[in-house]
Amino acid sequence: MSWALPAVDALAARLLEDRLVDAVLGWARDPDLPWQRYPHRVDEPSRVGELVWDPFCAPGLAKLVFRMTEGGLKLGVLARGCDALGVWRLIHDRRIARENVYLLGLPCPGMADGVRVWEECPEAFDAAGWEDHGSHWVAVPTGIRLPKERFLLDKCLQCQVRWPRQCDEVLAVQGGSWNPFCEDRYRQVRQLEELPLPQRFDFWRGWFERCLRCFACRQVCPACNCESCSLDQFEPNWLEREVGVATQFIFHFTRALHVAGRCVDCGECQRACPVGFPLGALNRKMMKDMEDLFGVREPFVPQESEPLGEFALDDPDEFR
Amino acid sequence: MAVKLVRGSDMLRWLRRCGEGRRWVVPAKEDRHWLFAERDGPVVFPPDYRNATVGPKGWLLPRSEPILYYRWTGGRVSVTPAQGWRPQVIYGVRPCDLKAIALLDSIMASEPWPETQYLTRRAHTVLVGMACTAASSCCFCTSMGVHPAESYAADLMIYPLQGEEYGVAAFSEVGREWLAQLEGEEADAAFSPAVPALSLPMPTSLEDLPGWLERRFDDPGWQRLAWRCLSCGLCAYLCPTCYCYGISDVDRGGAGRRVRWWDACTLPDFSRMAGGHDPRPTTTERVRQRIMHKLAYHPARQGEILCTGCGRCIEYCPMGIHLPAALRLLGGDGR
Amino acid sequence: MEVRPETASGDIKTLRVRLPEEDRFSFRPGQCAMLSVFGVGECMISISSPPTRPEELEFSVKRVGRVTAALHELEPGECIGIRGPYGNGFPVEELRGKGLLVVAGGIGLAPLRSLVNYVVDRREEYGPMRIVYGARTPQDLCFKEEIFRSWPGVPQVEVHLTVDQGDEEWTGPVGLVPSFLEELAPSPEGVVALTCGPPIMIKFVLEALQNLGFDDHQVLTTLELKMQCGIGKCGRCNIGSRYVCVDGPVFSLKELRQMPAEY
Amino acid sequence: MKRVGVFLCWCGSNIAGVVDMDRLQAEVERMPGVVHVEQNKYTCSDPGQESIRRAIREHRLQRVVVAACSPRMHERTFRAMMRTAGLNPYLLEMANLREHCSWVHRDIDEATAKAVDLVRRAVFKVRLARPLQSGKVPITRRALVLGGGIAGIQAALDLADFGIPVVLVESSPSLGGRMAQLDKTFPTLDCSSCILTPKMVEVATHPSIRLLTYSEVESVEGYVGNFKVLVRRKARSVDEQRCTGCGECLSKCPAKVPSEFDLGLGTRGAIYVPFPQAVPNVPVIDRQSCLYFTRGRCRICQRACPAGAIDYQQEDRLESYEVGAIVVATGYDQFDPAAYGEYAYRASPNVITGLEFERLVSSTGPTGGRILTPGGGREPQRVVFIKCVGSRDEQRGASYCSKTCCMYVAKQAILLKEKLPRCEVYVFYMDVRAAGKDYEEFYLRAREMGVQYVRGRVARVFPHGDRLRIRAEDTLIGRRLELEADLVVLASAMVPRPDARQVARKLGIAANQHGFFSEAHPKLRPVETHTAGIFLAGAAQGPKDIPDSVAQAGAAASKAAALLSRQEMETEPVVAEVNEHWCSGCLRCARVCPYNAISEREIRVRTAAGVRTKTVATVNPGLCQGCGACAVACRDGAMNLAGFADQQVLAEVDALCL
Amino acid sequence: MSVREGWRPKIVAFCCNWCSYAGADLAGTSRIPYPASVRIIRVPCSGRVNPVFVVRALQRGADGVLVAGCHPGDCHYSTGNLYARRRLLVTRRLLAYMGIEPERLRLCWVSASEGERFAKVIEEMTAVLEKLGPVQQLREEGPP
Repeated sequence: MSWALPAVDALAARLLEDRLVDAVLGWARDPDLPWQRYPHRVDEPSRVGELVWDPFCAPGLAKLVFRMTEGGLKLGVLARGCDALGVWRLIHDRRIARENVYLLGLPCPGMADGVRVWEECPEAFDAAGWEDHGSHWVAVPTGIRLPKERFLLDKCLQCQVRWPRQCDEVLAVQGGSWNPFCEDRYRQVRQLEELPLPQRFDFWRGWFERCLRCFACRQVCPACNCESCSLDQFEPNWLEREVGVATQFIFHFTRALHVAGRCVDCGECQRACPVGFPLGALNRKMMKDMEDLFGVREPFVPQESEPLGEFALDDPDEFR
Repeated sequence: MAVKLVRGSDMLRWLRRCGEGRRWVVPAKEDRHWLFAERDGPVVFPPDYRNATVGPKGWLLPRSEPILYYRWTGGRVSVTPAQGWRPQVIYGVRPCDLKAIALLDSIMASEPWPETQYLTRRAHTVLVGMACTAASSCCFCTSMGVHPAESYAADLMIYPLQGEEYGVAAFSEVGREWLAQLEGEEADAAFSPAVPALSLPMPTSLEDLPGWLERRFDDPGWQRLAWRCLSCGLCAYLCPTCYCYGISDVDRGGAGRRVRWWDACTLPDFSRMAGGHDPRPTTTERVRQRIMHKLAYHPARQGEILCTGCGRCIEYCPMGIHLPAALRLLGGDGR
Repeated sequence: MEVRPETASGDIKTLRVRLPEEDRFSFRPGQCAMLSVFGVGECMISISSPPTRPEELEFSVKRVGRVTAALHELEPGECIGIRGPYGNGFPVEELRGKGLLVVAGGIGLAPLRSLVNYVVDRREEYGPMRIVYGARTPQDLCFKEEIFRSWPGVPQVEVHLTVDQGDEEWTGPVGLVPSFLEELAPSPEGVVALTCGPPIMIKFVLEALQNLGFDDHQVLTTLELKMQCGIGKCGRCNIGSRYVCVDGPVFSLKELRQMPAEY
Repeated sequence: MKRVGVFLCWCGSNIAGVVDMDRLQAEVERMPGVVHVEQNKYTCSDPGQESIRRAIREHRLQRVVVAACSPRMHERTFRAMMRTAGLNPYLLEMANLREHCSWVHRDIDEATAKAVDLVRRAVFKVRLARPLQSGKVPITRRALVLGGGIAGIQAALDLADFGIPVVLVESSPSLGGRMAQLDKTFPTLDCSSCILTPKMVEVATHPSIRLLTYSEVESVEGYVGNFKVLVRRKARSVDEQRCTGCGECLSKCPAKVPSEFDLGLGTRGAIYVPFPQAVPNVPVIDRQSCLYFTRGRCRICQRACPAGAIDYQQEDRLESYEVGAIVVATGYDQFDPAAYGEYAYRASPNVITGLEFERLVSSTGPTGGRILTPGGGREPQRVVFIKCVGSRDEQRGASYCSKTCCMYVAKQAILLKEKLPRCEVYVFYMDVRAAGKDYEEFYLRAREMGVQYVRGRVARVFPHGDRLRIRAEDTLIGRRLELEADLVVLASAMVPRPDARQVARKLGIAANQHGFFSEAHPKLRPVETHTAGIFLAGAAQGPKDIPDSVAQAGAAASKAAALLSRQEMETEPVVAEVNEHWCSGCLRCARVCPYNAISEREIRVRTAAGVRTKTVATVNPGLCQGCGACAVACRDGAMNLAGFADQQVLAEVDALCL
Repeated sequence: MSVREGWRPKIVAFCCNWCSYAGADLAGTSRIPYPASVRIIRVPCSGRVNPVFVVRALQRGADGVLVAGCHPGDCHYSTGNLYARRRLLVTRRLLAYMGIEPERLRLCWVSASEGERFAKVIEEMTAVLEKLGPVQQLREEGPP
C-alpha cells in the first residue's frame, strides 16, 4: 500500500471546489525541521499541494477541529482512525456539529518518530513519496527502508484504531485496524495489575514526581473538551495548584476517571507528554474495566451514551 | 584554554569529596527521558547524553513551593516564612541551561524588589557545568548568541576531552576553592565544542531583533502560527528561562500555607482578571506574548534575549509551534 | 480595622487599616499594596488615603472576585496581610505648582482620592484643582462625604459630578464622563490631567482630552492588570516591556502610546 | 468571614452524659468563623430556641449551627426558628451529636473528639451555605384522566367531586373498558354492568367532567401543574349533538363485522354502538367496513337517521387542553394464548379465553346469556378451565402472576354450575391464590358446588370428533389423566396494552420490563410516577382486580386533588443549578436525571472570538427533586446541587479530616 | 509500616438521607454501640457522591471512605444508587490500580430499618482499616 498523497490532494481539492467545505485540515512540512509535520489548514483548492501525507504526520487533529469549527466553519478533516474517533467523541459530546465536519478517512499504517529517524537516518527525508510494506516504510525512489518496530511512535505501536471509522469517505486503499505490533492492548495494564500494591504505588509515584502538570495531555485530548476544566477551578478547589504526590494523584485520578468510557485511545496524551508519563496505562485501565465490569464492547469507539452515565440492574457489587 | 586535566573516576571522587553534605542533583535517565534528579553523587555520562528533557530550573525555582505558613487563632493570624533551601550541587548542567540560570539570577535579583527566596536557594547552590561535545537535533544555542562551551553561571566547568580525560576550570570563589583541592597542574587543552544542529533563519541581527519584532506586533503571522496552539504550559515549563509563577493559598481549616507555583503565559486563565477582562484572550495574543517576552520585551528591559537555544520547545511542542516557525512566519513567508 | 460600605449597592467597601507603629511605611499617592486574606489569597489594591495621613491606610475595594469578596466579608477588628507600597504612583513632585484636572469614574476615584487629599493637605503647593467624577447611578458615587461636602469647601477646588442615569433625588448633570468633560472644556494651560476608571471610560477620556488640546505628556492615567507577585517577577502584568506593578500603575499618555494595546 | 453561631445541646443527659460539653465548646470556639458558642439543656425547647434568636440578634450571626439530635428529628423545627429570627432557613446546619455519637459511643474522650469533628463539619459546611428561596410554579386546576375503564371512571368522578374540572379521554367509542365486558363480579356475584352503568352515566352527566370518547392523546408537553395535552378526536361520522341514540341506523346497516366488544363471538354493523348501555349512546361508523366509505355507495344509515346526525364529511379534530395533573388508567389487555399451540386455541372454536367466556355468559352477549359452545352451539356437558396461561411462565408468557385468574375462574365455574347444574367443571391449576376479603370462601364455595380442582398442567388439548380431548397430569396423585370436554376455557394472563410503551414515552414516565407503568416507589409512592404530576390507576400499573383498581383510582385522584387544590406550588429549594458560564452543553446531566427535569437552551456568550450562542443545560425547579446525580455526572463542575454543593461537601470532608 | 501510637482509623461515611442516614439514626435510637471511628456526611443520595470526594478524603487524612445508600431498587430517586455503584466500582478499581488499598473504599446498602447492619458495617470496616493502618501514600507534608 502506498501513501497516496496525490489522491489525498485530489480529494481535498474536490471538497474545496465543490464548496462542500470551507477549509481542509491536514498536515504540512515544517520548512525548518525536516522531520516535523504540523497541522495545516488549506482554504483554496490551489494550495492543497501544501498538504502532506507521509509516515511523519504525528500530530492528532481532532482537538483542533473543535475550536476551528466553533464559528460555524465547515471543515474537511484528513482523518486517520484516531482522528476520526476523536472527532466523533467531540460530536457526541455536542462540541462539534456533525454537519460542520467532513471526515476524509485515511487508512493509517502507523507514524514514525521523526526526530528518531532524523537522528539515525536523515537521508530518509529526501524521499519523494512513501510506500507501506507492513513491517517497514519504504521511501521512493530512494528505496530506504525504515523498520517500524524501531521507529513507530509509541502511540502507533499501541494503536488499534488504524482504520478510519465512521467517515464520510475513505481513501480507497487497502488496510485495516489490525496492528501487528500490538496483539494485546491491555498488556501493560495487566502487568501493572499483577504487581503487588506497594510497588504499584511506587511505579506511579515515580511518574508523579516527573509530571510537570503542564496539561499538555489534557489539552490534546479530544475527550477533555469541557468549557471549564474542573481542575482549573478555584471554587470549589478540586485540585490545588501545589504540586505534590497527593495532588498529582488527584490530578491523574480525576483525569483518568473523566475520560473513563470516553477515551478514544488516540494516544495523543502519551505523545504530547514531554516526560513520557504512561497516561495510556491509565486510560486503558479504564477501558479494560468498562469491558470487564460492564461488558462495553470496543470501549474506545464513542457512543451517544457513556458507560458511567448508565447502569444495569445486575452490575457487579464487589465491595468487601 | 587553561584547565586542570583529570581522569573521569578521579574527577568524580574529587567532586564527591567537595560536595560532602550537599544534595546532589544530577541528570538521570529514566526510560528514554533525562531529568535532573536527586542522587547520592555525580556520575559519568553515557555518550548518548545530550541534555535533559527537563532542565535543572526546578531545583532553583521549584514546580511549587510554600512561601509562608499562616495560622488563624480567633481574629488574629500568625505568619512564618518558609525555609525552602538545602545546600546543593547541580551537576552536569549544559551551557544553554547555565546561561538560562544566569538570566534567572538577573531577573530575580532585579530592583526594586529582589526575589529573596530564589536568591537564597541560589546562594546555596554550586553549579557544575558540562560543555557540549555533541548537539541534539534541536539545539540552536549559537543562533541565540549562546556558546556550547561557555561557563555562564557555572562555578565549575567540565570539558570532556579525549576518552577518559576531562578538563576542569573554575569560574567563582567556590569553584576555585573546589578546584584547589583537585591535585594536578593547570594545562592548556584543546576542546572542540559541539556545533548546534540548527541555525535559525534569523531575519535580522540579535541586536535589532526586539525592534524587528515590535514592528510586527500586529502581524497576521502570529495568527497563522498560534491557531494550532493548544494552550498547554509545556513550552513554558520546559523552557529554562521561563519563570512566571502564580500564588495561591492552601488552606487546612484556619491554618495553611501560601504556595508559589509555576504558571505559564500560554495557559488560558493566565492573565484573566477577576472581573473577567482578559488582555490576552486567545492563543494568538498568548503565543505572541510568550515569544515577544523572550525576544523583545525582556531585552528592552534587561538587555538580554530570554532564549538560550536549548531547543526543548522545538522538540516537544505537540503541535510544532516553535521559534524558527515564528521568525519565518513574521518574516512574511506565506506559510 | 474598620470596614465601611461606600455604595448603596454595597459592591464597594472601604477598609480603614491601622498599622502597628513599626510597620508603617511611606508612600506616594497612586501607589498600591497587596492585601491578603490568609486562606483565600492576595490582591493588589490602590491606597485611597493620602500619605499625609499615615496613621491609617484606606483601601476601597470593589467586589469582583474571590479575594475581594473575602475582603468585603471582613469584620472590624479582624486583621489582614498588607505588603507594599508597590508601583510608581503619581509624580507629586513634578506636579507641584501645576493645575490639576482629576477625571475619575466609579471606583476609579480611589487612587486619585489619595492624590486629591494629598493636594488638599498641601493646598498652597499646587495650582487650582478640578475634579470631574462620574458613576453609573447616584448610589454608585464613592466617598460621598468628600465629594459633596469637604472638597467643594476647599479653596481652588471644583468638584463636577455626573451620573449615567439619575434618579428622583438627583438634580445634577446626567451623562457619560467623557462627553461631560468635553462640555466643561477645561483649558490645558499649565494643567496636568489625571484619569482613572473602567478601561472603556479611560479610552474615551483620553480622546476627549486630546480634543481639548491636552498634550500627551500632560495626561496621566492608571492601568490595572492581573497581578500575583506585585514585584515584577511573576510575569503577569506586563504591557509590552513594562510591568504595571513596578513601572505603573501610572503611565503618561506619551508612554502609553509606545506600548502595545494589550490592556 | 461569615459570623457563625454554634449552639450545643445537652439533650438533658443524652448528649452531655457522654460528650464533655465544656471541652467541646473550647474546641468549637477556635473554629474559623465561629463568633459565638453556647450550651443549652434542651435547645429544641422554646427557651432554647429563644436563646438562639437572641444570640442571632446580639451577635449579628449570619450562620447557625445546632449541635443536637438528628436533623431528621428537628431540622424542620430549627429552620422554622430561623425564619422567625429573620434568617434564611437554609443558613442552618445541624450536627448530629445524639444518634450518631452520644447514643452509640461510651468512651468520653472518643465521643468528645468525634463531637468536635461533627461540629466542625457543620461549621465548615454552613460557612459556604447560601440563602435558598423556594420558587413558585402556578398550577392549572384541571386534571386529565387517561382511560375510561373502571379505574379511569372512578378517578374522574372522585376528582370531579373534589370540584376539580376533569378531561376524560377514552380511545374506544364508549366508556366502560374491560369491566363492561364482564358478566358478574367476584366474590359477590353482582352483575358487572349493573354497578358500572350508573357510574358511566354519572361521568357523562357530571358538570365538571369533559368526556372525550373515541379520542386519543397525541402529545403531552410541560411539567407538573402545567401540562399541555393535545387530544385527537377521531372522526365518529355521527354528530354527537344531533344524535338521539334511537338506534334506527344500527339495525339498517347492511354490513356485518365481528364485534370487538364481544371479542369476535358476535357481530356488529359498520355503524354501531359497542354495547347497549354504551355511554355516550352515540354510534360510530367504522370506515374500514362501511360500504359508503369503501365503495362510495349505500348511505342507508343517513337515510334512516331521523335526526340527520350522520356526517360522512366529519374529520379528525385536534383539541388542546391545559391540565395540572394526569391520571393514567389505560388498563390492560388479555394475553393471546396462541403461544400455547398445545391448547388448540384458534384451532378449535370451543377453546376460548376467560374474557370470551364472560361474553358467552353475559345476558348482553351474543348468546343472550345462554351458555352454548361457539362451535356446535350446544350446551356443554363438561367444561375444562386451564389456569396460568401466560402467567408465571417466563418461557412463553410472563413471569408474574396475573392475580385475578384464580378468582374469575372460580366465579365462572360457579356461574356454570348455577346455569347448567348438570355440567361437569374441571379446573387445572398450579396453585390457587385466593388472598383477599371473602376470596378464599368464594373459592371453597366453588369446590362445594362440585367444581373439580385438579392440580396439574394440561399437556395437550385436541379436537376429537365434535368434542375436545384433554391430556393432563394430576400432580397430587401423580396420575396421567385424559378426559373429553365440550368447552375449554383458558385463564389467560393480564398483559399491558400493546401501545403501553408509546404511551409511556408520550408521558415521559417509566414502564417495567413487561410494559406495566412504574410507580415512583413500590412501597411509599405506589400511585405516583417519577414524573411529578402524573399518577397511576388500575391495571395499567400491574394486574389488579376491580376493588384494587377502584381503590388505587381513589388514591390517585386524591393525590392529584391534593396537588391541584393549590393555586401555585412551592418548589423544593434544594435543586440542581447550572453555572452557565462553565456548562459545555453536553447534557450528560439530562441523561441521568430520573425526573426529566433538565433540558437545553441557547444562550449568547461573549468570547474572545466575539459573541456566539451556546447550548447550556437548564434545570426546571418544578421537576427537580434534588438527588444530585446530575452534579456528579457533570465533569465541568457546572451542575451543582444547592444545599449540597460540591464546595460544601468538599469542605465537610476537609473538616472531618483535619 | 509503622503505625504511630494510639492511632485509630478514621472513616468518612457518605450516607444517603433516606435510607442509610436513617439507618445510622436507628442504630442510635436503639443504642447499638459501634466504633467511634466513623464520621458521617449527609447527602441526598449515594448518587451524589463524586469519586473525587473519596480521593479528597483519603488525601486529607481519612483512612477509609464508606458510601452507604438505599438497597438497589429502593433508591428514593429510583436510580441514584445504581449510578453510584458503577462509579464507585470503577473508582475502587482505579484506586487499587494506582496503589491505594481498595478496602479503603466501601459501598454498602443500608436501609432505614437496618441499624444493626450499619453498626456491623462500621465494625467490619474499622477492623479492616486497623489492619491496613493509616494511608501512607497520600500524606502531605505540613508546616515545619
